[in-house]
Parts: sequence; C-alpha cells; structure tokens
Amino acid sequence: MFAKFIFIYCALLILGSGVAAVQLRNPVHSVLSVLVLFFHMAILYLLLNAEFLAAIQIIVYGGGVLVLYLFVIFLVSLRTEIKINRFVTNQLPAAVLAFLLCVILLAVLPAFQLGTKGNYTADHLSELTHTRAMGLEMFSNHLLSFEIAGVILLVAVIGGLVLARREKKSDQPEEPLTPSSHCEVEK
Amino acid sequence: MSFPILSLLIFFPIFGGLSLLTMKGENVQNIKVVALIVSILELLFCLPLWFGFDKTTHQMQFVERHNWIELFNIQYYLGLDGISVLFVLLSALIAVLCILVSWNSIEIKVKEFFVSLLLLEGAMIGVFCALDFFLFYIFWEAMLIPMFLIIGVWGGPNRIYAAVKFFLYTLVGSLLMLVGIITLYIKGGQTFDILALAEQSYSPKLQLILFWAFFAAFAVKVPMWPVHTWLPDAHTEAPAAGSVVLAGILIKMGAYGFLRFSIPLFPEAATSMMMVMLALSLIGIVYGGIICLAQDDLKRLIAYSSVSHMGFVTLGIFALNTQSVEGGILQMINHGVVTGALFLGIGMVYERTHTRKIADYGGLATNMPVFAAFFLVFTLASVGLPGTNGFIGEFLILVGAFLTRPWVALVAASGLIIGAWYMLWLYQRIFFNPVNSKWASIRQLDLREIITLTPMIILIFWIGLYPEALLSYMHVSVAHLLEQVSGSPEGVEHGLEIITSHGGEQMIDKMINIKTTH
Amino acid sequence: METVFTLPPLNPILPEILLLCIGLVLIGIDLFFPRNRELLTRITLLAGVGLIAALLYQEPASSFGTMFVVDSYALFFKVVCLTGLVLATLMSDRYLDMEGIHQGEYYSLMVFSVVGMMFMASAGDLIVVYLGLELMALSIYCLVGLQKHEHRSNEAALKYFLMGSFSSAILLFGISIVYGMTGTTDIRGIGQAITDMSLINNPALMTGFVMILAGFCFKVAAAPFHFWAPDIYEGAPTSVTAFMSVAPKAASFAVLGRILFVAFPEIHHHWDIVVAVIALLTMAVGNIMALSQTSIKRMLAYSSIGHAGYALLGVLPGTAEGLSATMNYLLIYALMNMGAFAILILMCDKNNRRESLEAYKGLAGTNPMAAALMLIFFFSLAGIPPTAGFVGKFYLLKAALAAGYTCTVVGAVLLSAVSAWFYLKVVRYMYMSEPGESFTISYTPSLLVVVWIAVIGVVGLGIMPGTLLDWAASSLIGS
Amino acid sequence: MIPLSWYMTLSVLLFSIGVYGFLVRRNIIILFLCIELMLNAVNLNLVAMGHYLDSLDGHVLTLFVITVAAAEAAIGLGLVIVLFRNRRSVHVDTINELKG
Amino acid sequence: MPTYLLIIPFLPLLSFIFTFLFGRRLGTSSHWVPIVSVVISFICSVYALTQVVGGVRVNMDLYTWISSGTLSVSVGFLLDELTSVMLIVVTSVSSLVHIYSVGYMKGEDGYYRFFSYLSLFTFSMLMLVLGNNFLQLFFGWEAVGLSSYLLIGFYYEKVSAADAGKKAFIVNRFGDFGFILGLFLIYGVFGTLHYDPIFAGVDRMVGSSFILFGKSYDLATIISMLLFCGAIGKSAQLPLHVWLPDAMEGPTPVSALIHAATMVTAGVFLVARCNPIFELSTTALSVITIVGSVTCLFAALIALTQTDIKRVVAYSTVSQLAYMFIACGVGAYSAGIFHLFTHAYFKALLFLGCGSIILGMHHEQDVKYMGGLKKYMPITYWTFLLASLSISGVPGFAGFFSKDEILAMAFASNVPGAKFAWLIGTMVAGITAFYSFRLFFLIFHGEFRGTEEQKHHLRESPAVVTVPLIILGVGAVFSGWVGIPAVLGGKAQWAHFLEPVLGHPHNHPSHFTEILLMIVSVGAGAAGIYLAWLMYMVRPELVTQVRERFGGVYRWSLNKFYVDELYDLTIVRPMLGISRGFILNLFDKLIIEGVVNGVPRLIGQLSHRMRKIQGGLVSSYLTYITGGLVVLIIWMFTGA
Repeated sequence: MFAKFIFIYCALLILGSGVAAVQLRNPVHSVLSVLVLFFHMAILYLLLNAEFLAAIQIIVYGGGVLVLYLFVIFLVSLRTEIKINRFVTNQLPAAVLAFLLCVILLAVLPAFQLGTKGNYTADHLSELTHTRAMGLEMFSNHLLSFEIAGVILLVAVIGGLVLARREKKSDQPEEPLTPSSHCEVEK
Repeated sequence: MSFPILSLLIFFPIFGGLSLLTMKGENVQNIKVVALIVSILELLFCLPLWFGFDKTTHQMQFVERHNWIELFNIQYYLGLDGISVLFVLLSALIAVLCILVSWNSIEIKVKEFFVSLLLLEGAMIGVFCALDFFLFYIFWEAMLIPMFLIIGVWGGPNRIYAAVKFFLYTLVGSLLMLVGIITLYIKGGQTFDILALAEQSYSPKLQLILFWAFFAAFAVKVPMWPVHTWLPDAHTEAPAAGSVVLAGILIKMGAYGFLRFSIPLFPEAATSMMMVMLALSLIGIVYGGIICLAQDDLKRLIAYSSVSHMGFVTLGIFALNTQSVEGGILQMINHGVVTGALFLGIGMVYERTHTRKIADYGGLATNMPVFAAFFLVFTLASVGLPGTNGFIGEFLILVGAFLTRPWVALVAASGLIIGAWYMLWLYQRIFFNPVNSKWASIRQLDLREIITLTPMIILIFWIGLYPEALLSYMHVSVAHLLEQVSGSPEGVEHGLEIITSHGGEQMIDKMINIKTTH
Repeated sequence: METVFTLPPLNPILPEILLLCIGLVLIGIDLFFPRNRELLTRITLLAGVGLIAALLYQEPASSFGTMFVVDSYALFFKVVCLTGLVLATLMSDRYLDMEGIHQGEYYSLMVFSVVGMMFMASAGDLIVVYLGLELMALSIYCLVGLQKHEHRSNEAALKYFLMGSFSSAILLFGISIVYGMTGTTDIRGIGQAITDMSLINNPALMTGFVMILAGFCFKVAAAPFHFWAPDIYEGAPTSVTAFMSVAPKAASFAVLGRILFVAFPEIHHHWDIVVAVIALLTMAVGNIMALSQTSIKRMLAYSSIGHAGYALLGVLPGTAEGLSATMNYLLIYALMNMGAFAILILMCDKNNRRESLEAYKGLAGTNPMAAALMLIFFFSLAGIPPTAGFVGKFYLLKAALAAGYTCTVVGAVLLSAVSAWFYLKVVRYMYMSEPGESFTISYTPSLLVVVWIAVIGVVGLGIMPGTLLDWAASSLIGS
Repeated sequence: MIPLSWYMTLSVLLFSIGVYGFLVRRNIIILFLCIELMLNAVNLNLVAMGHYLDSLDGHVLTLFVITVAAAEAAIGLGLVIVLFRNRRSVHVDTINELKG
Repeated sequence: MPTYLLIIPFLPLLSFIFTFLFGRRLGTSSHWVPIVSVVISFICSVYALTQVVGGVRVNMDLYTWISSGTLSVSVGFLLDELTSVMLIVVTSVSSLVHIYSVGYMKGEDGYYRFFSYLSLFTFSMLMLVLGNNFLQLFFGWEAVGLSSYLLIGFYYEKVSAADAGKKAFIVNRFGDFGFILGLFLIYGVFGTLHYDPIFAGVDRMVGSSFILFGKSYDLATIISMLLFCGAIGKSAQLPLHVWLPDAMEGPTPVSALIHAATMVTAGVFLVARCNPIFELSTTALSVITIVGSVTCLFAALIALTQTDIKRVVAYSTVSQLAYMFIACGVGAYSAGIFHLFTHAYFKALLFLGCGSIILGMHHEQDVKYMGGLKKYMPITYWTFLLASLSISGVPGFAGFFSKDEILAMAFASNVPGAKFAWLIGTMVAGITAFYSFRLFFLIFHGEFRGTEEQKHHLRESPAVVTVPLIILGVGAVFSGWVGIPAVLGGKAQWAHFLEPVLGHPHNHPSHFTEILLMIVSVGAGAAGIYLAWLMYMVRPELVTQVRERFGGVYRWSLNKFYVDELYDLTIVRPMLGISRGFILNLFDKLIIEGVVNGVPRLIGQLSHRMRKIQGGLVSSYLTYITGGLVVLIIWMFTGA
C-alpha cells in the first residue's frame, strides 16, 4: 500500500515534470523540471530494488548529463525562445499523433504477458545486493557489451573533441588549401 | 566438341568493338576501316551456318553448352534451328551495311559510334543464338544500351526524347517478361533451358499469365498496336544506321520471341489467345497503314509502315499454320531487308538534303536516277509486288490466315491496298512530280552507296523468285513448332468452313483440313 | 562468495579487437604525427584489406555466451562493411584535401563505426545490437558533421543525430517490450520463447516487434522512415556519404535479417506483408523522388533509398534464398554505388563541387573515360544486363517470386523502370548534351583504384556472378 | 505489490510526452531533453520488467542506455555548439537548408 | 521444256535487264536489243502457235517457286490454244509498238528507260498468259501493273502523269484484293493453285457453299466473283474503270500496247481461262454480263463528248472490253477472246494513229485544235479510217465479225441479263460508230483549228511510225477473217480452235436470227456513222443544238458522270481525313501518346509534389515517421 502510494506520488510528479519540461518556455526551467523527473525516477528504481541504477541515475543523469545541458544552454545563451513561439508549426498533428501513439501503446498493454522468469529472484538479489549482482552480470555475461560501451564513450570523447574544438583556420575558410598550407597551419 | 562458331559470332564483334576503343579517336578513317573489316569478317564467319546447317532436323544445331551460374542452373547454352539461323545471317549482313551507310554521315564521336554498332551486333546475334532464358535476357537487355546511345547521341533534333522513350518503353516490357521468366523457372523445374521448359506442361491459368507477361516484352518490341508509339519516334530520330538496325533486326526480336518462347512454351494460351492476337495484328495492319497516309515525315512514314508490316508478321505467327508461320518468319526477313533498305536509302538522301519532310522533295528521279531505281525496287518490295520478297511473305501469311480464319485474311488483305497507296504516294512525292530546284545539283550515289544497296536488291529478288532458298531452312522447325502448339505439324484446325450439301461422302480434298457437315 | 571471472575465448572477436586497436593507433598517429594523413590512409587501408583477407579465413564460432556469433552470415556482412571502409578511405584522401577537412580523427571515427558495424553483424543479443548500433551511429554523426564550416554539414549532422536518437528510443522501447514478454534479450532465445509461450498472435509482441522493425527500417532508410537519408546524404562530405550509403546499410540489414529470421520467424506471416508494403513504398519514394532532383548527390541518396527497397525484397519471403539474395545485392550495390561516388568525387575540384546534374552535361566529350565509367555504374544501378546490378536484382526477384510474392515483384519491376528513367537522365546529360564548361578531371591513383575495382566488380560480377552467388548462398545463418 | 502494468503505463505516458515534445519544440536542447524523457521511459520499463522477471538483463541494458545517453549528450551538444557557432541559432525549424 | 517457250518470255526479260542497266550508255541506240528480242519472241510465238495447231499442248514446271506445307506453287508454263492466241496478240502488238516507239519517242529523255519498261511489260504480260497456275498469273498480273505504273508515269515530272500512274496501281489493287482472296479460296478448296488439277476437279464445287460470318455463300459464285473482281480492276470495268482514262498520261505507244491491246485484256483472259469455274455459277455469269453491259454503255456515253483524242479512244477501250465481258458472261468465251484479238489490232491502230497525230501536232491532244489533217498525214488518215471502220463494225472488217459474234451469242444466251446485254450492245454499236467517226471527222476533216505554228510543222510521221500503222491496218481489216461465222460461209475456225479450252457456247442462235441480228447491229453502226457525218461534216450547228437540248446529259457525260469526284468524296478524302484527323491526331497522338507520355508526366508531377513533403524540417520528418509507426502498429495490432 505504502509502495503504491509512493508509486502514485512519483508517477504524478514524473508526468507533471515531464509535461512541464515539454511545455515550459525557458529551457533552463525545462532542464530543472527534468532534474525533478530524474530524481523521482530514481525513487521508482529504488522501489524496484535497483539501488545501483538509482544511484547511477542520479549521478550520471542528474550530476552529469543535465549539468552538461545547462552549460550548453548558458553557452549558447539564447533566451530568444522565451520571447518567441516555442513550438514549431505542426503542433496539432504532432499532438494528435503523440496521443494516438499513447493510446495504442496503452491499448496493447492488456495483451502483455510476462516472459520466463530468470534466476535473480528478489531474495537472491537482496542477498547479493544489487550492485554486486550488476557487477557479476556485467563482467560475466555482459562483458562484451560493457567493452563496447567503453568504446562508445571513447567515440563520444573523440567526437565531442572534434566537434567542439575551435580550429584556428575557422576564421579564414576561404584560404586556398594546398598541402603546403597544411604544414603552416601546424606551426 | 566442335568449333564454337556461335560464340565466335557473338563475341567477335564485341571484342572488335572493344578493341576499337583503344584506338586513337582522331584517326577516323582507320576506325571506320577496322570496323568494316570486323563486320565483314563476321559475315564471312557466318558462312558455315549457311552451308553447314542441316535442314532435315528441328534439333538445335551448332550447340554450345556450358555451365555458367550453377546456383541457378543457368547455362551458357547456344544453338540455332531453322527459325533463328536466318536472323543471325541477316544481322551480320545488316551490320556491314550499317557501317557502310554511316561512313560519312557520322561526324561526331565516330569511334564511339562504331563501337556501339559492333556491340549491338554481338548482342543481337546473341539474342538469336541463346537457348538459355537468362542468357537470352542478358543479350535482350544489353542491346538497349548501345541502341539508346545510337539514337540519343547521333540522332536528330528530338533524339533525346526518342531515345528515352525507346529505352523506357522496351524496358517496361522486358521487365515484365523478366518476372515471367523467373516464374517460369520456378514452375518449370528450376531450369532456364528453353527446350526443357518447352517440354513441361503448365496449367492453363499460369500459361495465360505468362503469355501476357511475355507479350508485354515482345509486343512492345514488334511493335504491336497499341504499344507501337515508340517506334515512329525512335526511327525518326535515329541516324540511318540506327534506323536500319532497328527496322532490320531489333523489331524482329519481338516476333522471334513469340515464335521461340510464347508459342512453344504456352501452347494452350497461344491458341486460346489466338483471336486476340489476330485482332491486334489486324488493327496494327490497318491502323499503321492508314496513319501512313497522314505522315509528312519520310522516316515516320516508313516507321508506321513497319507497324503495318509487322502486323502481318504477327498475324502470320498467330494464325498458327504452316503457311502463315513460315510466311511470318519469311516476312520478318523480308521486312528487315526491305525496310532496312528503305532506311539505308533515306539515310543516303538525308545525308545530302538534311530534311526529312516529304514536301521538301520532288522530282528526285531526274537528278538521282540510280537512286530512284533502287528506291523503286524497295518501294515495290514493300508494297508486296510479286517477284519481290515482300509478296512471298504476305502471300503465305494471308493464305495461312485465310485457312485459319477467312475473315482475318479479308481484313488483312485491305492492308495491301493501303500499303500500295501510301508507298506509291511517298515515292511519287519524292521522286516524281516537278523537280525541286533545291536539289538540282544533288550528288549521285557513289560506289560505296551502290555497294551498300546492292545486296538488298539481290536479296529482294532472290527471295522473291526463289524463296525456297530460305523456306527450306524453316520447314522442319516450323512443323515441329506447330506440332508443339497444336499437336499437328500442320498447325491449328482450319477455320475455313465449306459445306457440301449433297452426297454422304466428304467431297473436298482430304489434304486440306476442312470441316464437312451434311 | 568468490566469483571467478573467466575470459571468454577472444579468437572470434580478434578482428574487431584488431580494428579497434587500429582505430586507437590512428588517434595516436594523429596526435603524434599530426597532419600526416598519408600514414593514416595507409594504415586504414592496410587494416581494411588485411581484415578482409583474415575474415575470409575465419572459422565460425561464438563467444561471450551467445552474445557474439561468428557465422558466415556475419562474416559476409563484415566483408561488405570493410569493403565500404576500404573504398571510402581510398576516396577520402583527395576529397578531404579539397574540402579542407583536416581532422585526423576522420579515419579513426570511420574505423570505430566499422567496429560497431562488425559487432552488429555478429551480435547474438539485442543489447549488443543496440550498443553496436550506437557505436556506429555516434561515429557517423561526427563524421557527417566534420565539415564544421559548412552549414550543410552541420545541419545534416544535427538532423541525423536528432532523428537517429529518436529512432533508437523507439527501437529501445520495442526491445523493452520484447524483453518483458520473452524474458531474454538473446536473439535466439526470443525466437525460442515466442514458440514456447505461443506469442505468435499477441498484439503486444507485435507492437514491440514493429517498433524494433521501425528502428531498423530507419537505419536502412526504408520508407516511411527514410526522411533523414536525402538530407543527410546531401549534407555530409561526399566520401562519408559514399561510406554511409554502403556500410551502415549493410550492417543494419545484417541485424534486420538476423532478428527477423532468428527471433521472429514464427510470425513471418504477420510481417511479410508489412515488409512488402515497406519495400514497395521505399522503392516508390526513392525512385520517384529521384526523378526531380537536380543535384546528383541527392539523386544518389534517393537512389540509395530505392535500393534499400530492393534489398528488402529479399528479406520479405523469409527464406534462406531471399536473405542470400539481399546479401548478394548489398555487396553488388556497395561496388556500384562506390564507383558512382568515386566519379562524383573525381568531378570535384577546389573551386567547384560539380554536384549538380548540369555539371555532367557533355561529360562524354570532355572526359570520356569518366563518362563511360559512370555509364556502366548507372546502368548497373538501373539493373540493366550485363552488369552486376542486374544479377543482384534478378536474384532478389527470383527469391521473392519463388515465395509467391508476385504482385510485389511486379510493382518492384515497374518501379525499377522508373529508376532507369533517372539514371538515364544522367547518361543523357553526359552523352547527349553539349558540354557547359570544359574541364579535365585529374585522376589520382587511389581514386583510380576505387573506380577500377568497382568497374571490374560490376562487369565481372555481371558476367561471372557464380562465385559471389555461391558465397552468399552458403553464408546463411547457422550454416 | 505494484502491478507491472502501472509501471508500463507510466512508461508509455512518459514516452508519449517525450515524443510529443520532440515533435513540437523548436529549441534543439529541449529536443535533447525529450530524448532523455523517452529513454527514461524505456529505462523504467526495462527496470520494472527486469524486476518482475527476476532477471538482470533489463537492468544491465538500462545501465548501457544511460551510458549511451551520456555519450549522445556529449556528441549532440558538440553538434549544437558547432551549429550555434555557424548560425547563431539553435532553432530546429531554422535548419532546413537541405530539402527537396 | 521447249526452248522456244523459254525464249518467249525470258528474252524480253533479258532485254529489260540489259537495257535498264546499260541503256544509258547506249543512248539513242538502246532500242535495238528490245526490238530484236521482242521480234524473236514473236517469231517463237508464231512457232508456238503452229505447234499448238499441230496438237501440241505443253504444261511444264520450271521450278518450285513457293512451297510451304501442302502449298506448292511452281513457275511453269502452259501452252494451249488460248495461250498461243494471247502470245500472238502480245508479241505482235508489242513488236509493232516497239518499232513505232523508235519514232515516237525519239529525243525523249529516258529513251532507254522507255524501251526497258516496254520489255519489262512484254515479259510480264507473257508470264501472265503463259503461267500454268494462278499464282504465276498473279505474278504477271501485278508485274504488268508495275510496268503500266512506270509507263504511265513515264513523264514523272508532270504531276498528272505521276498521279495517274499511282491511281492505276492503287485502283488495280482494289481489284487484286478480291482476286487474291479468290486465290485463297481456291487454294482452300482445291489445295493447289495449278490450273489443271483445279479445272479437272471443279465439279466438286457443285452444291458446296462457303460459310463466312455464319452466312453461307455458293462456293462457285463467290470464287467467280472474287476472280471477277480482279478482272474488273485490270480491265477497267465499272466501278474500277477510273484509272484507264487517266492512264492516257503515258506516252501513246504505251496506251496502244498496254491500255488497249494487251494488259487491259488480261481480265478477259482471266475469265476465259477460268471458264470452268464461272460456268458453275449462273449468278456470276449474270453479274459479269450486267457489269459488262452497263460499262459498255457508260463508257460509250462518256466517249461521246470527250475532246482529248486519247481519252475518247480510252473510253472506247473500256466500252470494247465490256463487250468482251458480255461475251464471257453469256458463256461465249471464244467470242470474247475473238473480240480481244481483233480489238487488239484495231484499237492499237487507233492509238498509234492518235500517236502519229499527236506527234504531228507537237503533243497537242485536244481535238478542238485539230481538223483537216487528212492532207498532211495521209497514211495516218487511211489507217485511222480502217480502224474506225473496224471498230464501228462495218461488215468485212475485223470488228464486225467479233462484235457480231458476241451480240449473237448474247441474244441466244439464257443467262439472266443476256438479252439486256444484247440490247445495250447493239445500241452501243451505234454509239461507238458515232463517236469513232466524230473523232475521225473532227481530226481529219474540216478546217485546221490549231495555231499557225502547229500548222507549219504539220507533216506525216516517219516511216518507222507509219509502217507499224500499215501493218496494224492489215490486222484491223483481216484479223477478223480467222473467225468468219458459218452463217457467212466461214468455218468458224476460231471457235473450233479454242474449243478445247473454252468449250462450246451455251446456245447458238439460228442462222436466220444471226443474220437478223447482224443487220440490226450493222444498221446501228451505219446510223452512227451517218449521224456523225451529219453532225460534224454537214451541219455542224447541230452539235450545239444537241448540246443545248441535252445539256444535263452532256454535262454528265463530259464530266465522266462525276465518278472520279464521287470516289474522291467517298473514299479518298474520308480516308485521308480519317487518317489525319481521327487516327493520327485523335487516336495516336491524343489517346495512345497521351497515355504513353501521360504516365511519365504524372510520375514526374508526383515527384515534384513529393519533394514538398521532404521540406527540410526535422519536426515534420519525425511527424511522418511517427505517423508511419502508428499506422504500422495499428496494422499489426489489428492483424494479430
């Protein structure tokens, strides 16, 4: 019962902050409401006995990703959206479609039936602790995925670097690009 | 394993063409000479076909058979029978003439032109030799590329439209045929071997569907009414050699396709669709003829006349008896020779006048008497004057059609009247009537041009006076074909109804298969 | 409780690891020998060619449980992707110079994306699929946006990023549903579970499936999920476009094939018609819209959409034959499309990209060789014999017909006539128009190599397709 | 015990909100946020299912999704910055140079 | 195969080939080869005749021409009584015309061409008559048509000449249309096209009928009618007579040879040759008789008013040919052939006489500008007179015997319409005499009405022209004597000679009736001559009076009963109109091309429209994508 109450509370807040994030004029406000959403999501994870994920949710999402967003918002420092229409023109069809999608997905839910159970029963999990269980899984069964995720992060780093790096040449793109000029640029 | 003569015939011009590519483009004269030599050698290589052909069997001859793509059971399978052998010869001949007629009229990208022409020749011969459906289709489609270029690069003012129209029109048809071919492969025991496929039997419904799928490709190529409209454009815009190849060989392939594929593979569909095909042919004959009367353009007129003449060919083929089918095949050759010759002639005169409008001509017989004489013979052959090849073909077709369905011959024979009308009118407007002073100093035919036209004259009279020379090649094969389609080497049951009202006996000669009622 | 982690056998995954290392080496070289692009090119090429050779001799195996499967199916796609890498690398050198893209990371990103693709091809688990996909996608987002001073490149990258993320979200949602209903993310396990739990007609499963399908249709640019493709292909640097139109597509088809054939074969009767409609729609959109394009790059983008539609024809029947037809087609498509793009790059010079159709007017007069080669590539793309394009299409049509999809095939065939129309348009411009400007193409050795590989491939496979066909046919899943 | 369907319903709703936002907002950064909403919806689904299935695969996938989301954020924001440098705008409806 | 039989047709052929290829170099001496060869042909023909008289009958195949299935047609020769007569007619007239042409065509452009064409014609005509099967007949039939086409259009730079040639060919094609269908039917029934087996087996047609479109037609009738169709075309009978008068655009020797003596009689030859078939159908015979009679009168009426001398003769030819058809129609084939024989000479003479006049008048053909030529051209005058007397049926002249034979047979015949034919024939005998002498008087008597310059140049033609005239004059008088009827003390050798081929006439009139009929027809002729003399010699004002009195009839006659105009209005124009307006513009360009070009255009427009969808906005793209997804989910949902 208590759990249900918490769920309902979280659900309402998640939906509310979700709608707020989508609707608010100021991007900063949106980011903040998403932050609220993430926190309540973490609560739900706790409710589902996924402590490790709850922590990650707060650390990575709340602490990392959203902060990055905020940085960028401030970096591009565009507050124009506060003044002008924050929506693109096809609002109505988009709303209808999103609604339809929602309705259809809800409509199929009753047909949902749970698959074969695995061996991480609640007892087993609480005995192991979630973090340890995750570690075990990650480094045994999902080792490959873990490695790929590492490469993805590497690519993200490289990509972010490449994209965000301001090139010296950027101010004179018209300069003829001969091999000799490459060398000069390097110096 | 005998000498692979057919492979030689197919690939000699192709390699000849490719080796032309390596020559320097500036040295135009050398290129022409080499192309000519290649084509003449090709013609000489054909001689063994003519002399070595065994006329007493319907079996494929000069067969070459190798596995090619084993996964699909596709074979490199070549062979000739009495139906196809003549077309190979004709192709080789026409190629030589095309090179001759293009000698001076092609002024830009000379090298590429002759390359295209030789590639085209190889592909055309391939089409007639192929006994594997896949191989056939490859050659069939591969022809499109050089032909597209020939029309589009060296053609007249509206050439691009014509070239694209030609390409897409035929492509749509061919693609539908491709679907048919694959379906046939699937239903016919996973083989592309035409002869093996012909021995299978298919359900009537499937036959009908496939028949129409093949019809799409062949009818466009022939061209049968109402899918003929690419032809006038293509003919009109193509350079002389292009028109000649188009008229001489390319559009024969449609009719050849009917003979080689549609009829033996789908006999029931062919017989049940006979009336439809005959009706379309009749429309083609009359429609193509009448429309010629309204043409102001020399080449367009001949193009539409091709529609009419090819109507005769398909009429003959689908009348499905010995005379009509043999006539149809012969008429294909004839039309190739005659219309090819007409286009050669038009090419020569166009080279001098640069106009295709009939109204711009007149009285040319005074200034170009030799040419007028040549053209007269072509005209008369086109009209079907006895003694020329045109007559033999049309006569046999009509006899056959008459035996199958008398009224069909009745309608078709009206094509003879219209044919005479537009051809003679054309001849009059070009060669007769008061001399147009513009052409007072027009150049006579030179030796090269006379040499180009002479073989056609010889063929016209040779076939006209001794058609047996060609007919003898096809007798056995046609009988075999008809046996496949109707169970009798005579073809389908005659539709000529004669009633004898007296006596209990059958009064009419048994030789002719006539219904007798009392 | 002590847990002992044992390292699974690394042999099967060795090519990926090697490639990854090459990627890292490339970064290193870029750091320590900056601007020495030739070295980067050579190493990438060496890696690509070496790995292709290595893959041809790799034994089927699996590792990491069932997460990573090396079967000949996977190997085939890996070869296609690596071929894309090699050819694109060969093309890049000159193009990057011309466009002034100086990032040495270009090659490493390309290599990383190929690593992602190889993981996708071998993935036996949806998690690996997802991660491979993202590795590939993220690298390519960067590659597309590499021309930072170019508005179009920025725009393309951002659009690709936005739509790509959106589609991954949809894919993930689908995965989550399927996971919930089957209790596993293992592809083979899903198939097993569907049978065991008789989920064949379950709407919820269908929904999950459709969302996964949509995710991959997005990646292969199948209608109606194709919208990103034209814009991104046009905006991306041409060498990247060439790469994108070949390698990621192949990898996505690899996954699509594996998922459809291993995880969802039981519900084939549900998805075949969907795939048929998608395939037809894709062909229609690609071929019809290509007609009115004025930029050849964009035209090729639409053509690539159209070709995705054809490739889907092989997936449609759910037969081994069909799948091998698709595989075969993708390799052939890689060759002919790369050839066409190589000509596109050859046409560029520093002052003029010559991406408009107008630039091709009279090419046969000014640069006959380039025109002739383009002619061959375009006729092959149009599927005219005796080119490889025809053989590929033929196999596809045959496979679809054999399974009885006659109407779809007829539609496909008619639309292929439409495609011939716009390919002809270029041929027409090259051969039948007067040249607008006279310029001479300067051929660089690396581009010549690309072009000749492509030509030999296109004509050779057109005439002698036997080996390839046998290879594709024998590379089926599980064999 | 909370039924799984509750979680799923919430997930669907959140997902739809994300989709809606993605379709209608102009600001690219907000679009990124909407992606995060959609991914969170998926995550919720996965975690809940993992929980009810007694399986950790869902949880592991969630972890990777979060990782990828972070990586995406890095690259996406890099792209935004490049775009902003070039155009001084982060409105999604102003980037429509490529079309047709 | 007897050599002489080969020489007869093939020597002219060789002469044609030789002259056509090398004539240009020979120039003015290019006539030698054709003349010599045709004369040799003539000699051989005479030899052939003697052989036939001696009882020889040759039917031999040269080689198989066409063979296909059961169809096998040879090139082969049949020499029998009918053939031998035709050979004589053809080669003799041809020889004379060849010789005559040396003078007539002197100095013309294309001199060699003319002679080569003449040789070609001779060859074709000989092939026609010599053939032993229908297809070879058809070969010759068409080949003479070709020669006719070429010779009519000899002055091809004249539009009217070129038109006339074309018209002749096309109108003939209408006839051939029926002819060839007849051949098909014959082949369908008999399985062969060779004369002998067909004529031996005609009995099997008795009582048989042919079904077309569910209707049944008597086999013999329909075959006969179809063959007759061809004959109508070639022999210029109603309604296909229109080409012959126009054919006068050709040089006059051509008119004499082709359009009077030989080619146009091919129709008669055909009917005569096929008499076993025609005999089976009274209907067909009746139709022939009636068509013949109507044409006979019709052409004679037109001839009354024409002023172009060649046209008068041309219409008279049509009319005389009609006599021959009447003969065939009433079953008196030998009488028809007899008239063919005599007509060949007197009509050729008339034409050649005209030619001589035209030569003298410097190519003036209108009788209005002639008159009083008697004193300038005496030989022409006298020979022309002989011919006119002969055609008018003056007793003793050739025309008298043949025409009276026909009239007698017509009178006696039971074929429906025969009596009518006799009536018309007798009437036309008078009309013929009238217009012949009208022409004669207008040309040779009275005052010269041409220009002074013409008058200055008027002189008799050279010997090369006049000698043939004289020879033909002999023919015009004596050719009839080979068939003097019994009633006049003759032995009717002609009929006896041809009997093996042409059989007996149905009925013979009694001698009394025959005499009576002769008197009537000679009376009619005499009246005609008298009337002509009266109107054109004695009281010229009568002409205008009559003209005013019968204004309507006169106009119709002058304008040839507006048949050309009728055809122009009902066939030519509608055809051209349909061709351009309906088939080309509406059907081909609008409908078929509309579809052919419309579909691509539609696709092109679709393409442009669809580009709008690809508007560049990510949001809209995603909307479409989501839309697609929703649709897919709904679809799968409902499907599952």
